[in-house]
Amino acid sequence: MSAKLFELTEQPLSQDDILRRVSRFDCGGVVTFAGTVRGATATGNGARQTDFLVYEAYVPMAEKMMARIGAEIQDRWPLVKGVSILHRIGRCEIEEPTVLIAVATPHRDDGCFEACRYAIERLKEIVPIWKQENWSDGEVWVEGPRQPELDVSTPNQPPT
Amino acid sequence: MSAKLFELTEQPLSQDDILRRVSRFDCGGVVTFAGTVRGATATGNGARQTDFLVYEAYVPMAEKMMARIGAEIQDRWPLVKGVSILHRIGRCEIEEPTVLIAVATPHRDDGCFEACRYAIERLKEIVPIWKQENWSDGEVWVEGPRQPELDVSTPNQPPT
Amino acid sequence: MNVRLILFAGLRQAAGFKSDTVSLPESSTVGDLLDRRVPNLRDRTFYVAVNEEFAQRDTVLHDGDEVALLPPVSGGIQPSSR
Amino acid sequence: MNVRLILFAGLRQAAGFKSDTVSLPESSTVGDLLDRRVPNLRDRTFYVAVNEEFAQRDTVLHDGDEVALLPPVSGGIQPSSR
Repeated sequence: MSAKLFELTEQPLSQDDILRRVSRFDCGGVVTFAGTVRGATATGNGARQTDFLVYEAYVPMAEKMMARIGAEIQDRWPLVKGVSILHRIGRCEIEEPTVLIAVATPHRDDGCFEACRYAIERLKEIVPIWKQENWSDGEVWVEGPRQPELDVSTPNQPPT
Repeated sequence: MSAKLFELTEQPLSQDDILRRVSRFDCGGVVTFAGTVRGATATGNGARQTDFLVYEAYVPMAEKMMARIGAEIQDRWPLVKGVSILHRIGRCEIEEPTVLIAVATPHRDDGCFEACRYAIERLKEIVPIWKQENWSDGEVWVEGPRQPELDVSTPNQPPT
Repeated sequence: MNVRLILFAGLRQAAGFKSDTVSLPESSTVGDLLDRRVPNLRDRTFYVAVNEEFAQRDTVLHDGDEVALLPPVSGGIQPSSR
Repeated sequence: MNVRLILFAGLRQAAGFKSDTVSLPESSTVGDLLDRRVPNLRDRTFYVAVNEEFAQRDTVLHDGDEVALLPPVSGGIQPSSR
Protein backbone atom coordinates (compact mmCIF):
# COMPACT_ATOMS: atom_id res chain seq x y z
CA MET A 1 0.00 0.00 0.00
CA SER A 2 1.64 3.23 -1.14
CA ALA A 3 -0.89 5.63 0.44
CA LYS A 4 0.63 8.19 2.79
CA LEU A 5 0.21 7.54 6.50
CA PHE A 6 0.20 11.21 7.50
CA GLU A 7 -1.76 13.44 5.20
CA LEU A 8 -3.69 16.71 4.93
CA THR A 9 -6.35 16.65 2.27
CA GLU A 10 -9.23 18.64 0.83
CA GLN A 11 -11.05 15.40 0.01
CA PRO A 12 -13.63 13.77 2.31
CA LEU A 13 -12.05 11.36 4.78
CA SER A 14 -12.95 7.67 4.78
CA GLN A 15 -12.67 5.31 7.73
CA ASP A 16 -12.46 2.37 5.33
CA ASP A 17 -9.55 4.07 3.59
CA ILE A 18 -7.58 4.64 6.81
CA LEU A 19 -8.26 1.06 7.94
CA ARG A 20 -6.69 -0.17 4.69
CA ARG A 21 -3.70 2.11 5.22
CA VAL A 22 -2.82 0.55 8.59
CA SER A 23 -4.10 -3.03 8.17
CA ARG A 24 -1.40 -5.65 8.30
CA PHE A 25 -1.18 -9.40 8.03
CA ASP A 26 0.01 -9.66 11.63
CA CYS A 27 -2.47 -7.24 13.25
CA GLY A 28 -5.82 -8.19 14.77
CA GLY A 29 -6.92 -4.90 16.35
CA VAL A 30 -7.31 -1.41 14.92
CA VAL A 31 -8.68 1.55 16.89
CA THR A 32 -9.84 4.56 14.87
CA PHE A 33 -10.75 7.94 16.31
CA ALA A 34 -12.94 10.22 14.19
CA GLY A 35 -13.40 13.85 15.08
CA THR A 36 -16.61 15.03 13.44
CA VAL A 37 -18.19 18.47 13.04
CA ARG A 38 -20.73 19.11 15.76
CA GLY A 39 -23.76 21.09 14.62
CA ALA A 40 -24.74 22.17 18.08
CA THR A 41 -22.61 22.92 21.12
CA ALA A 42 -24.07 23.21 24.59
CA THR A 43 -23.00 26.47 26.20
CA GLY A 44 -23.81 28.18 29.46
CA ASN A 45 -26.90 29.76 27.94
CA GLY A 46 -28.32 27.23 25.51
CA ALA A 47 -27.07 25.62 22.33
CA ARG A 48 -25.07 27.43 19.68
CA GLN A 49 -25.51 26.37 16.05
CA THR A 50 -22.49 25.91 13.78
CA ASP A 51 -23.10 26.20 10.01
CA PHE A 52 -19.79 24.74 8.84
CA LEU A 53 -16.06 24.78 9.59
CA VAL A 54 -13.06 25.80 7.51
CA TYR A 55 -9.65 24.30 8.30
CA GLU A 56 -6.35 25.94 7.37
CA ALA A 57 -2.95 24.28 7.89
CA TYR A 58 0.74 24.88 7.48
CA VAL A 59 0.73 21.75 5.36
CA PRO A 60 4.35 20.58 5.17
CA MET A 61 4.96 21.22 8.87
CA ALA A 62 1.63 19.66 9.85
CA GLU A 63 2.44 16.42 7.99
CA LYS A 64 5.91 16.42 9.56
CA MET A 65 4.45 16.85 13.06
CA MET A 66 1.88 14.11 12.46
CA ALA A 67 4.71 11.76 11.47
CA ARG A 68 6.50 12.82 14.67
CA ILE A 69 3.46 11.76 16.70
CA GLY A 70 3.66 8.40 14.92
CA ALA A 71 7.31 8.09 15.97
CA GLU A 72 6.47 9.06 19.56
CA ILE A 73 3.85 6.30 19.61
CA GLN A 74 6.37 3.73 18.37
CA ASP A 75 8.64 4.75 21.26
CA ARG A 76 5.92 4.52 23.90
CA TRP A 77 3.99 1.51 22.61
CA PRO A 78 6.57 -0.67 20.84
CA LEU A 79 3.97 -3.31 19.92
CA VAL A 80 2.16 -0.81 17.65
CA LYS A 81 2.60 -1.86 14.01
CA GLY A 82 0.81 0.93 12.17
CA VAL A 83 -0.27 4.54 12.74
CA SER A 84 -2.05 6.83 10.29
CA ILE A 85 -3.33 10.37 10.81
CA LEU A 86 -5.46 12.11 8.18
CA HIS A 87 -6.83 15.66 8.58
CA ARG A 88 -9.10 17.73 6.41
CA ILE A 89 -8.34 21.19 5.16
CA GLY A 90 -10.92 23.47 3.59
CA ARG A 91 -14.65 23.52 4.25
CA CYS A 92 -16.22 20.76 6.38
CA GLU A 93 -19.96 20.25 6.83
CA ILE A 94 -21.86 19.14 9.93
CA GLU A 95 -21.24 15.46 10.90
CA GLU A 96 -18.33 15.16 8.45
CA PRO A 97 -15.10 13.71 9.88
CA THR A 98 -12.35 16.33 10.05
CA VAL A 99 -9.65 14.09 11.50
CA LEU A 100 -9.09 10.33 11.52
CA ILE A 101 -6.44 8.56 13.58
CA ALA A 102 -5.94 4.79 13.25
CA VAL A 103 -3.59 2.58 15.28
CA ALA A 104 -3.04 -1.11 14.53
CA THR A 105 -1.64 -3.72 16.91
CA PRO A 106 -1.41 -7.51 16.88
CA HIS A 107 -3.89 -7.76 19.81
CA ARG A 108 -6.31 -5.36 21.43
CA ASP A 109 -4.26 -5.18 24.64
CA ASP A 110 -1.10 -4.07 22.83
CA GLY A 111 -1.75 -0.33 23.18
CA CYS A 112 -4.04 0.51 20.26
CA PHE A 113 -6.61 2.27 22.47
CA GLU A 114 -4.03 4.17 24.51
CA ALA A 115 -1.91 5.19 21.51
CA CYS A 116 -4.94 6.45 19.58
CA ARG A 117 -5.98 8.61 22.51
CA TYR A 118 -2.43 9.91 22.89
CA ALA A 119 -2.36 10.89 19.22
CA ILE A 120 -5.47 13.07 19.36
CA GLU A 121 -4.14 14.86 22.45
CA ARG A 122 -0.74 15.48 20.84
CA LEU A 123 -2.34 16.55 17.57
CA LYS A 124 -4.06 19.38 19.38
CA GLU A 125 -0.73 20.50 20.86
CA ILE A 126 1.80 20.43 18.06
CA VAL A 127 0.16 20.06 14.64
CA PRO A 128 -0.31 23.49 12.98
CA ILE A 129 -3.94 23.31 11.86
CA TRP A 130 -6.59 25.92 12.65
CA LYS A 131 -10.33 25.89 12.60
CA GLN A 132 -12.65 28.70 11.57
CA GLU A 133 -16.17 28.37 12.96
CA ASN A 134 -18.89 29.77 10.75
CA TRP A 135 -22.31 30.69 12.11
CA SER A 136 -25.25 32.34 10.43
CA ASP A 137 -24.06 35.75 11.68
CA GLY A 138 -20.28 35.60 11.36
CA GLU A 139 -17.13 33.56 11.69
CA VAL A 140 -14.08 33.37 13.95
CA TRP A 141 -10.71 31.65 13.92
CA VAL A 142 -10.58 29.40 16.97
CA GLU A 143 -7.32 29.36 18.94
CA GLY A 144 -6.49 26.39 21.14
CA PRO A 145 -5.08 26.47 24.65
CA ARG A 146 -1.65 28.10 25.00
CA GLN A 147 1.35 25.75 25.19
CA PRO A 148 3.66 27.81 27.42
CA GLU A 149 6.84 26.12 26.21
CA LEU A 150 6.08 27.12 22.62
CA ASP A 151 4.88 30.67 23.26
CA VAL A 152 7.14 33.35 21.81
CA SER A 153 4.99 36.26 22.90
CA THR A 154 6.74 39.32 24.22
CA PRO A 155 7.00 39.95 27.97
CA ASN A 156 3.91 42.15 27.51
CA GLN A 157 1.92 38.95 27.08
CA PRO A 158 -0.76 38.79 29.78
CA PRO A 159 -0.49 35.67 31.93
CA THR A 160 -2.98 32.92 31.06
CA MET B 1 -30.95 6.52 9.66
CA SER B 2 -32.92 3.29 9.87
CA ALA B 3 -29.91 0.91 9.84
CA LYS B 4 -29.75 -1.47 12.78
CA LEU B 5 -27.27 -0.63 15.52
CA PHE B 6 -26.62 -4.25 16.53
CA GLU B 7 -26.31 -6.63 13.64
CA LEU B 8 -24.85 -9.94 12.50
CA THR B 9 -24.22 -10.06 8.77
CA GLU B 10 -22.67 -12.19 6.04
CA GLN B 11 -21.72 -9.02 4.15
CA PRO B 12 -18.30 -7.32 4.43
CA LEU B 13 -18.20 -4.75 7.24
CA SER B 14 -17.53 -1.08 6.49
CA GLN B 15 -16.10 1.43 8.94
CA ASP B 16 -17.71 4.25 6.94
CA ASP B 17 -21.06 2.52 7.30
CA ILE B 18 -20.80 2.14 11.09
CA LEU B 19 -19.65 5.77 11.43
CA ARG B 20 -22.83 6.86 9.64
CA ARG B 21 -24.92 4.63 11.92
CA VAL B 22 -23.70 6.40 15.09
CA SER B 23 -22.99 9.93 13.80
CA ARG B 24 -25.17 12.60 15.33
CA PHE B 25 -25.56 16.33 15.02
CA ASP B 26 -24.45 16.82 18.64
CA CYS B 27 -21.44 14.44 18.64
CA GLY B 28 -17.84 15.42 17.90
CA GLY B 29 -15.97 12.21 18.71
CA VAL B 30 -16.42 8.62 17.53
CA VAL B 31 -14.11 5.74 18.49
CA THR B 32 -14.28 2.61 16.34
CA PHE B 33 -12.66 -0.69 17.17
CA ALA B 34 -12.05 -3.11 14.31
CA GLY B 35 -11.11 -6.72 14.96
CA THR B 36 -9.41 -8.03 11.83
CA VAL B 37 -8.29 -11.51 10.80
CA ARG B 38 -4.64 -12.05 11.56
CA GLY B 39 -2.82 -14.14 9.00
CA ALA B 40 0.01 -15.04 11.33
CA THR B 41 0.03 -15.58 15.07
CA ALA B 42 3.22 -15.70 17.08
CA THR B 43 3.35 -18.87 19.16
CA GLY B 44 5.91 -20.41 21.45
CA ASN B 45 7.58 -22.10 18.50
CA GLY B 46 7.31 -19.71 15.58
CA ALA B 47 4.41 -18.26 13.62
CA ARG B 48 1.28 -20.19 12.72
CA GLN B 49 -0.46 -19.36 9.45
CA THR B 50 -4.23 -18.99 9.32
CA ASP B 51 -5.91 -19.48 5.93
CA PHE B 52 -9.31 -18.03 6.79
CA LEU B 53 -11.94 -17.97 9.58
CA VAL B 54 -15.56 -19.05 9.67
CA TYR B 55 -17.91 -17.46 12.20
CA GLU B 56 -21.11 -19.08 13.44
CA ALA B 57 -23.61 -17.33 15.73
CA TYR B 58 -26.85 -17.89 17.58
CA VAL B 59 -28.11 -14.89 15.66
CA PRO B 60 -31.20 -13.67 17.55
CA MET B 61 -29.55 -14.08 20.95
CA ALA B 62 -26.28 -12.52 19.73
CA GLU B 63 -28.08 -9.38 18.51
CA LYS B 64 -29.99 -9.23 21.78
CA MET B 65 -26.77 -9.50 23.82
CA MET B 66 -25.06 -6.83 21.69
CA ALA B 67 -28.00 -4.50 22.39
CA ARG B 68 -27.58 -5.35 26.08
CA ILE B 69 -23.95 -4.23 25.93
CA GLY B 70 -25.20 -0.96 24.42
CA ALA B 71 -27.57 -0.54 27.37
CA GLU B 72 -24.79 -1.32 29.85
CA ILE B 73 -22.69 1.39 28.22
CA GLN B 74 -25.50 3.93 28.53
CA ASP B 75 -25.67 3.12 32.25
CA ARG B 76 -21.93 3.43 32.81
CA TRP B 77 -21.15 6.35 30.48
CA PRO B 78 -24.30 8.46 30.41
CA LEU B 79 -22.76 11.00 28.01
CA VAL B 80 -22.55 8.35 25.25
CA LYS B 81 -25.03 9.21 22.49
CA GLY B 82 -24.60 6.29 20.11
CA VAL B 83 -23.32 2.69 20.14
CA SER B 84 -23.24 0.25 17.25
CA ILE B 85 -21.84 -3.28 17.13
CA LEU B 86 -21.60 -5.22 13.86
CA HIS B 87 -20.20 -8.75 13.58
CA ARG B 88 -19.56 -10.97 10.60
CA ILE B 89 -20.84 -14.49 10.23
CA GLY B 90 -19.60 -16.88 7.58
CA ARG B 91 -16.17 -16.97 5.98
CA CYS B 92 -13.71 -14.11 6.63
CA GLU B 93 -10.42 -13.66 4.82
CA ILE B 94 -7.10 -12.41 6.19
CA GLU B 95 -7.10 -8.69 7.12
CA GLU B 96 -10.90 -8.46 6.81
CA PRO B 97 -12.73 -6.87 9.74
CA THR B 98 -14.83 -9.44 11.61
CA VAL B 99 -16.23 -7.07 14.24
CA LEU B 100 -16.74 -3.31 14.37
CA ILE B 101 -17.73 -1.38 17.48
CA ALA B 102 -18.38 2.38 17.29
CA VAL B 103 -19.17 4.73 20.18
CA ALA B 104 -20.13 8.39 19.69
CA THR B 105 -19.94 11.15 22.31
CA PRO B 106 -20.20 14.93 22.19
CA HIS B 107 -16.51 15.30 23.14
CA ARG B 108 -13.55 12.96 23.19
CA ASP B 109 -13.37 12.98 27.00
CA ASP B 110 -16.97 11.84 27.41
CA GLY B 111 -16.16 8.12 27.51
CA CYS B 112 -15.96 7.06 23.86
CA PHE B 113 -12.56 5.38 24.28
CA GLU B 114 -13.46 3.63 27.54
CA ALA B 115 -16.90 2.51 26.37
CA CYS B 116 -15.52 1.08 23.12
CA ARG B 117 -12.96 -0.93 25.02
CA TYR B 118 -15.60 -2.15 27.45
CA ALA B 119 -17.76 -3.31 24.56
CA ILE B 120 -15.12 -5.55 22.99
CA GLU B 121 -14.38 -7.15 26.37
CA ARG B 122 -18.07 -7.80 27.06
CA LEU B 123 -18.64 -9.08 23.55
CA LYS B 124 -16.13 -11.83 24.19
CA GLU B 125 -17.98 -12.80 27.37
CA ILE B 126 -21.68 -12.86 26.56
CA VAL B 127 -22.32 -12.70 22.81
CA PRO B 128 -22.83 -16.22 21.37
CA ILE B 129 -20.52 -16.17 18.36
CA TRP B 130 -17.87 -18.77 17.59
CA LYS B 131 -14.84 -18.83 15.40
CA GLN B 132 -13.49 -21.73 13.37
CA GLU B 133 -9.83 -21.37 12.45
CA ASN B 134 -8.85 -22.94 9.15
CA TRP B 135 -5.26 -23.84 8.30
CA SER B 136 -3.81 -25.63 5.34
CA ASP B 137 -4.01 -28.93 7.24
CA GLY B 138 -7.27 -28.73 9.18
CA GLU B 139 -9.70 -26.64 11.15
CA VAL B 140 -10.87 -26.25 14.73
CA TRP B 141 -13.68 -24.50 16.56
CA VAL B 142 -12.05 -22.08 19.00
CA GLU B 143 -13.55 -21.87 22.48
CA GLY B 144 -13.03 -18.77 24.59
CA PRO B 145 -12.15 -18.64 28.27
CA ARG B 146 -14.71 -20.20 30.61
CA GLN B 147 -17.10 -17.78 32.39
CA PRO B 148 -17.66 -19.69 35.65
CA GLU B 149 -20.99 -17.99 36.41
CA LEU B 150 -22.42 -19.21 33.09
CA ASP B 151 -21.02 -22.72 33.13
CA VAL B 152 -23.66 -25.44 33.42
CA SER B 153 -21.24 -28.34 33.23
CA THR B 154 -21.90 -31.27 35.48
CA PRO B 155 -19.92 -31.71 38.73
CA ASN B 156 -17.68 -34.02 36.69
CA GLN B 157 -16.34 -30.93 34.95
CA PRO B 158 -12.57 -30.71 35.55
CA PRO B 159 -11.55 -27.46 37.24
CA THR B 160 -10.09 -24.81 34.90
CA MET C 1 -44.04 -31.32 27.16
CA ASN C 2 -41.71 -30.67 24.24
CA VAL C 3 -38.67 -28.41 24.12
CA ARG C 4 -36.49 -27.48 21.16
CA LEU C 5 -32.76 -28.20 21.66
CA ILE C 6 -30.18 -26.49 19.44
CA LEU C 7 -26.37 -26.77 19.49
CA PHE C 8 -23.61 -24.63 18.08
CA ALA C 9 -20.05 -24.84 16.79
CA GLY C 10 -17.88 -27.39 18.60
CA LEU C 11 -20.80 -28.72 20.67
CA ARG C 12 -22.80 -29.38 17.52
CA GLN C 13 -19.80 -31.20 16.13
CA ALA C 14 -19.25 -33.25 19.30
CA ALA C 15 -22.93 -34.16 19.72
CA GLY C 16 -23.31 -35.02 16.06
CA PHE C 17 -26.58 -33.13 15.59
CA LYS C 18 -27.67 -29.53 15.13
CA SER C 19 -31.16 -29.52 16.68
CA ASP C 20 -33.82 -31.82 18.05
CA THR C 21 -37.22 -31.75 19.71
CA VAL C 22 -37.13 -33.53 23.07
CA SER C 23 -40.12 -34.76 25.09
CA LEU C 24 -39.74 -34.33 28.86
CA PRO C 25 -41.91 -34.76 31.95
CA GLU C 26 -43.52 -31.55 33.28
CA SER C 27 -41.24 -29.53 35.62
CA SER C 28 -38.07 -30.90 34.08
CA THR C 29 -34.96 -28.74 34.42
CA VAL C 30 -32.10 -27.90 32.10
CA GLY C 31 -30.06 -30.53 33.93
CA ASP C 32 -32.71 -33.17 33.26
CA LEU C 33 -32.66 -32.33 29.56
CA LEU C 34 -28.86 -32.51 29.38
CA ASP C 35 -28.75 -35.86 31.19
CA ARG C 36 -31.39 -37.32 28.92
CA ARG C 37 -30.34 -36.08 25.50
CA VAL C 38 -26.61 -35.19 25.58
CA PRO C 39 -24.94 -37.30 28.30
CA ASN C 40 -21.91 -37.50 26.00
CA LEU C 41 -21.25 -33.76 26.56
CA ARG C 42 -20.77 -34.30 30.31
CA ASP C 43 -17.05 -33.49 30.22
CA ARG C 44 -17.31 -30.26 28.23
CA THR C 45 -17.60 -26.69 29.42
CA PHE C 46 -20.62 -24.95 27.99
CA TYR C 47 -23.45 -22.54 28.74
CA VAL C 48 -27.18 -22.86 28.24
CA ALA C 49 -29.68 -20.29 27.03
CA VAL C 50 -33.41 -20.76 27.42
CA ASN C 51 -35.38 -18.58 25.03
CA GLU C 52 -32.23 -16.52 24.33
CA GLU C 53 -31.41 -15.80 27.99
CA PHE C 54 -28.58 -17.46 29.92
CA ALA C 55 -29.90 -20.15 32.28
CA GLN C 56 -28.56 -22.61 34.88
CA ARG C 57 -28.82 -26.38 35.41
CA ASP C 58 -31.76 -25.94 37.78
CA THR C 59 -33.76 -23.63 35.48
CA VAL C 60 -37.23 -25.17 35.05
CA LEU C 61 -38.35 -25.71 31.46
CA HIS C 62 -41.77 -25.16 29.93
CA ASP C 63 -43.49 -26.53 26.88
CA GLY C 64 -42.21 -24.82 23.71
CA ASP C 65 -38.97 -23.52 25.23
CA GLU C 66 -35.94 -23.16 22.97
CA VAL C 67 -32.85 -24.47 24.76
CA ALA C 68 -29.48 -23.60 23.19
CA LEU C 69 -26.17 -25.19 24.16
CA LEU C 70 -23.38 -22.62 23.78
CA PRO C 71 -19.64 -23.27 23.83
CA PRO C 72 -17.58 -20.55 25.55
CA VAL C 73 -17.79 -17.52 23.26
CA SER C 74 -14.95 -16.94 20.80
CA GLY C 75 -16.36 -14.09 18.71
CA GLY C 76 -14.87 -10.66 18.60
CA ILE C 77 -11.16 -10.81 17.99
CA GLN C 78 -8.44 -13.29 18.48
CA PRO C 79 -7.17 -13.77 22.03
CA SER C 80 -4.37 -11.57 23.29
CA SER C 81 -2.11 -14.51 23.91
CA ARG C 82 -2.16 -18.22 23.29
CA MET D 1 20.02 38.51 4.58
CA ASN D 2 16.43 37.76 3.62
CA VAL D 3 13.91 35.54 5.40
CA ARG D 4 10.46 34.49 4.30
CA LEU D 5 7.71 35.32 6.81
CA ILE D 6 4.35 33.52 6.60
CA LEU D 7 1.29 33.89 8.81
CA PHE D 8 -1.73 31.69 9.40
CA ALA D 9 -5.38 31.90 10.41
CA GLY D 10 -6.17 34.59 12.99
CA LEU D 11 -2.61 35.97 12.92
CA ARG D 12 -2.82 36.43 9.16
CA GLN D 13 -6.10 38.21 9.65
CA ALA D 14 -4.72 40.43 12.45
CA ALA D 15 -1.52 41.29 10.61
CA GLY D 16 -3.35 41.96 7.36
CA PHE D 17 -0.93 39.99 5.20
CA LYS D 18 -0.23 36.36 4.36
CA SER D 19 3.49 36.37 3.61
CA ASP D 20 6.42 38.71 3.08
CA THR D 21 10.15 38.69 2.47
CA VAL D 22 11.99 40.61 5.16
CA SER D 23 15.57 41.91 5.01
CA LEU D 24 17.43 41.70 8.31
CA PRO D 25 21.00 42.26 9.55
CA GLU D 26 23.12 39.12 9.87
CA SER D 27 22.66 37.27 13.20
CA SER D 28 19.17 38.62 13.70
CA THR D 29 16.88 36.53 15.89
CA VAL D 30 13.22 35.58 15.71
CA GLY D 31 12.57 38.36 18.24
CA ASP D 32 14.28 40.92 16.02
CA LEU D 33 12.12 39.85 13.08
CA LEU D 34 8.92 40.09 15.11
CA ASP D 35 9.80 43.54 16.47
CA ARG D 36 10.61 44.82 13.02
CA ARG D 37 7.80 43.42 10.92
CA VAL D 38 4.83 42.59 13.18
CA PRO D 39 5.01 44.87 16.25
CA ASN D 40 1.20 45.01 16.13
CA LEU D 41 1.06 41.33 17.17
CA ARG D 42 2.81 42.07 20.46
CA ASP D 43 -0.25 41.31 22.61
CA ARG D 44 -1.12 37.98 21.01
CA THR D 45 -0.12 34.47 21.99
CA PHE D 46 1.55 32.60 19.18
CA TYR D 47 4.33 30.17 18.28
CA VAL D 48 7.08 30.42 15.69
CA ALA D 49 8.48 27.75 13.41
CA VAL D 50 11.73 28.19 11.53
CA ASN D 51 11.98 25.84 8.57
CA GLU D 52 9.05 23.79 9.95
CA GLU D 53 10.52 23.30 13.44
CA PHE D 54 9.32 25.10 16.55
CA ALA D 55 11.69 27.91 17.55
CA GLN D 56 12.04 30.50 20.32
CA ARG D 57 12.47 34.29 20.38
CA ASP D 58 16.24 33.96 20.64
CA THR D 59 16.60 31.51 17.73
CA VAL D 60 19.15 32.98 15.31
CA LEU D 61 17.98 33.27 11.70
CA HIS D 62 19.88 32.57 8.51
CA ASP D 63 19.49 33.74 4.95
CA GLY D 64 16.66 31.90 3.21
CA ASP D 65 14.93 30.72 6.39
CA GLU D 66 11.16 30.30 6.33
CA VAL D 67 9.65 31.75 9.49
CA ALA D 68 6.03 30.85 10.22
CA LEU D 69 3.84 32.54 12.84
CA LEU D 70 1.43 30.01 14.28
CA PRO D 71 -1.61 30.71 16.46
CA PRO D 72 -2.25 28.12 19.19
CA VAL D 73 -3.36 24.99 17.36
CA SER D 74 -7.08 24.32 17.03
CA GLY D 75 -7.10 21.34 14.68
CA GLY D 76 -8.32 17.94 15.66
CA ILE D 77 -11.68 18.11 17.29
CA GLN D 78 -13.63 20.67 19.14
CA PRO D 79 -12.63 21.35 22.74
CA SER D 80 -14.16 19.29 25.49
CA SER D 81 -15.70 22.33 27.15
CA ARG D 82 -16.06 26.01 26.42
